[in-house]
Amino acid sequence: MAAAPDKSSAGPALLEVREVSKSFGAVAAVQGVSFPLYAGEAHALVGENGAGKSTIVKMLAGVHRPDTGTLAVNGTATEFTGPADAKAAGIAVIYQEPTLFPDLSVAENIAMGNQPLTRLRQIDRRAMHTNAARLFARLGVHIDPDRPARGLSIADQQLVEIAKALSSEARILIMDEPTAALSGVEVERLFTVTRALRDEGAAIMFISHRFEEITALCQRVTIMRDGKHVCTELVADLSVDDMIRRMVGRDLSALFPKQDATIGETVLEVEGLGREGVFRDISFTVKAGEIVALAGLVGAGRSEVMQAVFGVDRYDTGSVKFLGKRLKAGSPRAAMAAGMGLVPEDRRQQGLIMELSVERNVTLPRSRALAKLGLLFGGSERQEARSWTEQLHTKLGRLSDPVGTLSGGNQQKVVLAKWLATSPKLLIVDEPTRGIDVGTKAEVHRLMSSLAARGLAVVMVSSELPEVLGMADRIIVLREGHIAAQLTRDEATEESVMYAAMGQVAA
Amino acid sequence: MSELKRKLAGWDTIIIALTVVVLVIASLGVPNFGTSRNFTFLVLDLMPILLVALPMTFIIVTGEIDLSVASTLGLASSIMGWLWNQGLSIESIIPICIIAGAVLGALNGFLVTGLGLPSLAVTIGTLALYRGLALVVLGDGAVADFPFNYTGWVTGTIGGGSIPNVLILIVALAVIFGVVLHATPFGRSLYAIGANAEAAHFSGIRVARTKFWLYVVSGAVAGLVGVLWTLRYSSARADNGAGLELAVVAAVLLGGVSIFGGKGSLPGVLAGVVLLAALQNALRLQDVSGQALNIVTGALLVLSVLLPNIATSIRSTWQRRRLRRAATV
Amino acid sequence: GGTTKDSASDSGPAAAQSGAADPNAKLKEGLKIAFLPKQLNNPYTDVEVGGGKVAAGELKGEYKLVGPNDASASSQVSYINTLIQQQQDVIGIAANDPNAVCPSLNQARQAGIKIVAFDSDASKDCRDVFINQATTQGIGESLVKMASELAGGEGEIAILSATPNATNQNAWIEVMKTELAKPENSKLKLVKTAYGNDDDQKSFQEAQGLLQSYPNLKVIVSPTTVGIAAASRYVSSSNYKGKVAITGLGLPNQMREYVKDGTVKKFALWNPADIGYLAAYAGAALASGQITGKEGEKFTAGKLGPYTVGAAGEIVLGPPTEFTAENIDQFNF
Amino acid sequence: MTTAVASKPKRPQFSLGGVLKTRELGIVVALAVLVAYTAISNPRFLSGQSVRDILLNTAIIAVMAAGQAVVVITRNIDLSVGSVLGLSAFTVATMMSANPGLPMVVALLVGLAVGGAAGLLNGVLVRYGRVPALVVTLGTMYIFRGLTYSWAGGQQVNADELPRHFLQFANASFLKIPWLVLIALIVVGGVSLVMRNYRVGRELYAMGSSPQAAELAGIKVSRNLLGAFIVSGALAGLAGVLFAARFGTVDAAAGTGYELNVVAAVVVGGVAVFGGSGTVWGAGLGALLLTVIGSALTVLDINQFWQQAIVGALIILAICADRLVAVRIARSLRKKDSHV
Ligand SMILES: Nc1ncnc2c1ncn2[C@@H]1O[C@H](COP(=O)(O)OP(=O)(O)OP(=O)(O)O)[C@@H](O)[C@H]1O
Ligand SMILES: Nc1ncnc2c1ncn2[C@@H]1O[C@H](COP(=O)(O)OP(=O)(O)OP(=O)(O)O)[C@@H](O)[C@H]1O
Ligand SMILES: [Mg+2]
Ligand SMILES: [Mg+2]
Repeated sequence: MAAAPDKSSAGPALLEVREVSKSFGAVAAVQGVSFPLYAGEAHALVGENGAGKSTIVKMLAGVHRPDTGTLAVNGTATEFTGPADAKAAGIAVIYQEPTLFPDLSVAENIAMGNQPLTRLRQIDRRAMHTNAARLFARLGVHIDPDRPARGLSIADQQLVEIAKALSSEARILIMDEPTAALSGVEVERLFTVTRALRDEGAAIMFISHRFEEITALCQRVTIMRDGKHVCTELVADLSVDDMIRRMVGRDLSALFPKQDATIGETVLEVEGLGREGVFRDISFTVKAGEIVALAGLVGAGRSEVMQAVFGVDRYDTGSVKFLGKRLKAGSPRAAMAAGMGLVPEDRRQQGLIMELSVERNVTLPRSRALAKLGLLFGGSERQEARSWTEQLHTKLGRLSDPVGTLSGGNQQKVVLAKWLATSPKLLIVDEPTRGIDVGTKAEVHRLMSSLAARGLAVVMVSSELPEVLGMADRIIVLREGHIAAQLTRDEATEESVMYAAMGQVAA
Repeated sequence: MSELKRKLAGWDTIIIALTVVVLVIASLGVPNFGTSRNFTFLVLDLMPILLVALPMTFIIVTGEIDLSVASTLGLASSIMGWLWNQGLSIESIIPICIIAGAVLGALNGFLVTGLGLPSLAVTIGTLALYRGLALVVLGDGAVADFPFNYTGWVTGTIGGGSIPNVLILIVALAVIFGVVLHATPFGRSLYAIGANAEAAHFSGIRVARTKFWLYVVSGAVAGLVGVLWTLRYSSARADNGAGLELAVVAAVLLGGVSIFGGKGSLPGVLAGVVLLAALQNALRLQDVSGQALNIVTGALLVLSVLLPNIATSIRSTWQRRRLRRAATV
Repeated sequence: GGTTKDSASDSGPAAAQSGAADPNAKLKEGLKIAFLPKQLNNPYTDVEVGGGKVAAGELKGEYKLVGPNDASASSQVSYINTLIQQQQDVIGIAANDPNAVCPSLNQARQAGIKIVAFDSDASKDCRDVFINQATTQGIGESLVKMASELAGGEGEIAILSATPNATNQNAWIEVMKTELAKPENSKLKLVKTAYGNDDDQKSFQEAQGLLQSYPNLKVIVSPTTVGIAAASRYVSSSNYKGKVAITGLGLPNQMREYVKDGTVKKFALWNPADIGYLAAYAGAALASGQITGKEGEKFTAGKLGPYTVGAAGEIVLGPPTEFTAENIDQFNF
Repeated sequence: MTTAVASKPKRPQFSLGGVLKTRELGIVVALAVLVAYTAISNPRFLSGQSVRDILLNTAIIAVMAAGQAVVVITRNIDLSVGSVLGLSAFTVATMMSANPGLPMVVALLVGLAVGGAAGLLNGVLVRYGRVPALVVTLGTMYIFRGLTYSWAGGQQVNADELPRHFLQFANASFLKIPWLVLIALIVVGGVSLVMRNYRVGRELYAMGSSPQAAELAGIKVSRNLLGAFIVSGALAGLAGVLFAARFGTVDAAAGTGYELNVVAAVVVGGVAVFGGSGTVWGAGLGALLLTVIGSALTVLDINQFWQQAIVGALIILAICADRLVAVRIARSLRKKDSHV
C-alpha cells in the first residue's frame, strides 16, 4: 500500500468544498460539509447509507446546486450551472448508478462529448474505436467497443463508466462506489490505473463501503454521518474500527454472524439447467435452513442462472423442482406462489419502481394477499410497508415518497423488505449487500442467518469473497456459465474459491 | 408539504375544480345551458369520448396507447349496418359488434405484446386498416332504418324526464373502471407496468398478458360505442367517429394521465371529458365558431400540464431563496 | 325472434304537419333564420349562404351561420341541437347525411322550427321543403351532353366525384349512367368513377390515377367544384394538357384560369347565391304559413319571382348555366 | 411510450454496419417488389410522367418526415406538423397573391421562418414547460389549425391568384429533376449527414437513448431539443410552401391529417418511437414507400374501398419486418457475448 506523500497536503487544493448544504424538501441531505481534494492524493468519502455522499458527488458534478456554501476550484469560488461546467473545470465523475446510452455503441458512449473529429469537423469513427480499445486494454477488460451498451451486465456497464471517466483525462476524478458491482480482479485493475493517475498529479475522490479498498487506495478520508461532516483525517492515522465507530456513532457487532441452523428437507432441485450461450448443465440443490452462495467472476452467469430458476428469464434445457413439484418454466408468478423470492442485482431496473411510493413498492408482490374481497384499502398496504421498513431500519421521509428519492443503500433495504414481506420458503438474493454500509450489511447478514435459522432456504449470489465465506454453508462456483466447483463451508478458502472461479492459481 | 396539500397540487384535482367552475358559470351565465334538454344533448355528445376514454386511460397508464379506437368504432358500425341488411335481429347484432370490437382489439394486443411492436406504430397501422375494412364492409352507403325503439332509447330519457337513458350506462361503466383502477391489485399492477415494466415482471406481474387484455377491452368498448353511435344517429356508416381518437387522447391527457405511463386517475379523466364537452356546448350556444373551439381545446390541453409545473418550479426556487437568505443572516 | 329489418317499425314519429296553407298570409318580419351548410370555410358554401344573408336582410330577419369544419355525418347534429336551444324560426340545412340529422331535425320541428333543406337533401320525413339546385335529371343530362360534345361523340370518359356517399353527386351519377345507356351515347364509355372526397389533394391524385390507368381517356367529368378545379390544375400542369378535356360543375372564379388557358372548354353550374336566397324565402313562407310543403303550393321569392312546391316538397331553382371562354367574365362567384 | 426493456429492440448504431444496412434494405426490397409488380401489370406506371408525379407527391411528405425523424430520435414527437404546414402554406399563398413580384426565395424563407417559429414554441413548452411532447404538439396541432381557420375563414387562395413563377416552381426542373424533388433530396441527405457524422447529431441520439444520462453527460440538452423542434417545424413550414406551389389552391384545411402520415412514414422507415435509433434517410424511404403504395393501388385500379385497408396492412407488415431484423441483431449480439 503506497503511503501518502504528506507534502501533498501542503500544496493548494485542486478542489475545495466549503460549508455546502443541500436539502430535498424536508430531507436535509448535506449540512455544512467542508473538505479539500489535493493533487496527487486519493481522498475517501465514507458514511452510512443516506449520509449524503452521492449528494455531494452530484454537487461537485454540477447536477445539484448547493443551497448554501461554495465550491472552490484552484482556490477560486465557482458556481456550476450544469454538468457541462463541472466537465470544463476538469472534473470527471463516475456516478453510483451507471448512466450509459443503451442504443449507442460502447465506443461512442465513451467518446460522447469529446469525439475525435476529422478536418471537416465530422466524427472520426476509427480514432474513436481505437481510443476505446486502448482504454479497455489498460483496464484489462474484454468488451467489444462496437457493441451497443444495451445488454451489458451491470459490471460491464460499470467498467465502461470507468473507461469513460479515464478518457476525459480529467484532473479531478470522482468515483461513487465504482467497485460495488466489481469482483476482486477488476477492483485490483481499477486500483492500479487509479494509482497511476494519482501519481501523475490528479486528485481522486473515492466512495466505497469496503474499508479494505479504502485503506488500499486512499491517503485521506472524510467521514460523514446524517449529512454532517464528522472529520477529515489521514487514513494512516485511523484504524478501520475508528472509522466505523465515527461513521456509525456506536460500536458494531461482528459482520457475518452465521449461526448454525438445522438443515431441513430439500427445497430446491435444479437439474441440468442450460441456456444457449449463457450457461449450461447447472445442477444443484438447496435445503431448508441452508445458505448456498453462488460465487464466481463477474459475467460468470450467476444472475442469469438464478433469474432462470425464478422464471423471469427463460432456460432451454433442464428442470427446476420446488418442494418436489416441478416448477412451471418462465413464470415468476408460479415461483412466487410456490414460495420463492428473488432480490435482483439491478435495483433500479429490476428491483424497484422508482416513481412509485415506498409503500406501493413494498406491497407490490403482496397486493393480492392484502386485498379484501378483491379490493384494496390504503390502510392495509401502509401498515404492511411500515412494519417491514421499520424492521430493516430504512431511512426515509414518508412512506408515500417515491422510492427513487431514497439513498442507494436504503433503496436496497426496500427491495429486501418487499421480498421478506412475501414470507418465502426460498429467498434468492443477488448481490444483497451491494452498495450497503457496514451497519446495514451487518443487519442484513444477521437477518439472513436468522431467517435461515427459522428454516428459510437462501441462495446468495455475491462477488464479495468475505461475505461468501462468512455466510455460506455451501459454495457453488461458476465459471463461464458452468459449475466449476461445489465447496462445503470447511473446504472453502479465498484461494480455493478464486482458483475455481478463474481456472488457474490466483496470483 | 402535507399529504393532502400534495394531492391538491395534482393535475387531476385542478381539472376537477376547473370543470366544476365552468359548469357553474355556464349554467348561470349562458342562456339555455342549464335546461334539461341541453343536459341530454350534453350527455349524448360526451358519451362516445367518455366511454372510449375509460379503457384508453388504463392503456395509457401502462405506458402504451391505442390510436385505432375510432376506426374500430367505425368498423363496428359498418358491421352493424351490414348485418342489419342481412336481416339479422338487432338483439343478436349488438353482441356480435361488441365481440367484433374485442377481436380487433385482440389483434392490436397481439401485435403489441406478442410481437413486441411499439403500440404507437401498430395502432397507427390498424387505424388505417380498420377504417379501410369498414369501407370494404359497408362501402359508401349508409344504413338507416334501425328500429325506433332502439334509436329512441339511446336518444331518449328515463320516463321522458331529464335523465338520459345512456347516463345509466355511462355511470355504471365509469364506476366499474374507477374501482378496478384505484382499488384492486389489478389496478396497482397497471401503474407498476407503466412505471417500469421490467421491475413489474420481476415482481410476478404478467406484463404482456395484462396489456393484451387491456387492448381487448378497449376494442370491445369501442365496438359498444360503435353500436351506440349508430343508434344515436340512426345511421351506420364507414366513416362514423372518424378522428375521434385524438379527441379521446386529448381528454385523457387533459385529465392528468401521464403519456409516459404510471401516473393518472380516472376521476381526473372524467373531469377532462366533461370539461371539454361542456365548454364546447356552452361556447356553441354563445355562437363561438368551431375554429375557436379548436384553439380552446389545444390551449387547455397544454395549460393543464404547464400551469402545475410552473407552480411547482416557482415554489422550489422560492424555497431555495429562503434557504440562502437564512444561511447569510 | 327479435327485431329484424323486416319487422322493424319505420323510424320515429314524423312531426305533425302544421295545418292548412294560407297563400295570402303576410311574410312575418324579424324571423330568426339560421343556415347550417355541410361545412364552413368552403368557398362554394360561402357564396350559397351569402344569398341567404341577402334574403334575410330583405325579409328584415335575423340571419345566422353555423357549421362544422369537417363535412362528417354526425358533426351537424350538435349544431342543430344548439339551434333548437336558441329557438330559431327557420333552419336551412345542407345535410351531410340524410338520416343522421333526422332525429334532431324532427325534434326541431316538434319545437316549431321550419326546416328547409338545400343543396343536399335530408330524408323527406324530417324536413318541410328541399331547394333543389336543378332537377337531378337536368344536371345528369347536361353533364352527359357536355361530355359527349367534348369527346366528339365517342371514346372513354371517367367521373371524378366527391365523397363516395355524397347524396346529390350519387344521384346525378345514376342519371348519367341511364343517359349513357341510351343509343345516341352508345359510343361513350364510362370507364371509372373515382372519389376525391372533396379534398383538393386527394382529387388531384385521383386525377393522376385516372390518366395513368386509362391512356385513351378523353374526358373527365367532375360534378363537384373541388374535383373539377383539382383535375383542371393537374392536367394544365401535365403533358396531358390539350389531350384530355375536363368538364363538370365548377365555380367561375376557380375555373377562370383554366378556361382562359384552354384546359377547360365548358362547364356548368347554377348560381349558388340563388339557392341560399330561395331557401331563406321558402323558410319565411313556411314560418308565415304561406306554404306547408304540400305539392302545388305557391309563393314568391323576392327577385327570383314565383315558385311552386313540387312533389315531395321539392322546389327546383331552375336550369344550370353553362360557362365558356365567351361568357365566363360576366360572372363573379 | 414505455421503455419496457422487454419490447425494446436491441440494436446497434453503426457498428455491425452490414446489419444496420439491412434494416433500411428491408424497405428498399419492399419498394422494388411493389414497383416491379405494378409496372408489369401496367407499364405506364414507369412512364416519365408517372414517376415524376410519384416523386413530386413524395417530396412534401419526405421533407416533413426528415424533421419528424429528428424529433422522434430524441424520444419526442411532433404532431403539429400538419397544422404548421397549413399555417405556412396559407401565409405564403396570401403573401404571394398580395404581391406577386416577390421572388421564390422569399416565399421559401418565409415558410421556413413561420414553421421555425411554431417549432420554437413547441420546443420551449416541452423543454422549459416540462410538458410531454405528445401533449404539447397535440395541443398546438389544434391551436395552429384553429388560428389558420379563424384567419382564413372561408377564403381560399386559388391558382389564378398566384404568380406564375410560384406555381412553375412545382413543375420546373433543374437538370431534369423537379425543384421539389431536388429540395427533398437535399433536405433528407443533409439532415441524415448531420445526424450521422456530427457531434450534435450523435448528441440527439444520446438524448433519445437516455435523457437522464444526457443531462449528466453535460450535453446541452436545452439547445439541442429546441433545435430539433425548430428543424421539424421549419421543415413543415418549407413543406407548406412546396404544398402551395404544387397544389395552387390553398385553404385553411391544407395538410389536415398529415401528422399521422408523417409519423407513419418515420416509423415504417425504421425509426424507433422510443428514440435513440433509426436513420433520417430511412424515414425518407418510408415516405417514398407509402406514396408508392398509394399511387400503385390507384394505378392497379384496386377497388377504392380496399385501398385504405391495404395501406394499413402494409404499414403493419413494414413494422413487423423491422422488428424481425432487430431481433436477429439482438441474437447475434448474445452469441458474441457468450464467447467472451
Ligand atoms: N433527488 C432527491 N430527492 C429527495 N431526497 C433525496 C434525493 N437524493 C437524495 N435524497 C436524500 O438525501 C439523503 C442522502 O442521499 P445520498 O444518496 O447522498 O446518500 P449516500 O450517502 O449516497 O447513501 P448510499 O451510500 O446508500 O449511496 C438520503 O436521505 C436521500 O433520501
Ligand atoms: N441483459 C443482458 N443482455 C445480454 N447479455 C447479458 C445481459 N446481462 C448479462 N449478460 C451477459 O451474461 C453473462 C452473465 O451476466 P452477469 O454479468 O450478470 O453474470 P453474473 O455472474 O451475475 O455477474 P454479476 O452478477 O457479478 O454482474 C455476461 O456475459 C453478461 O455480459
Ligand atoms: Mg450514494
Ligand atoms: Mg449478476
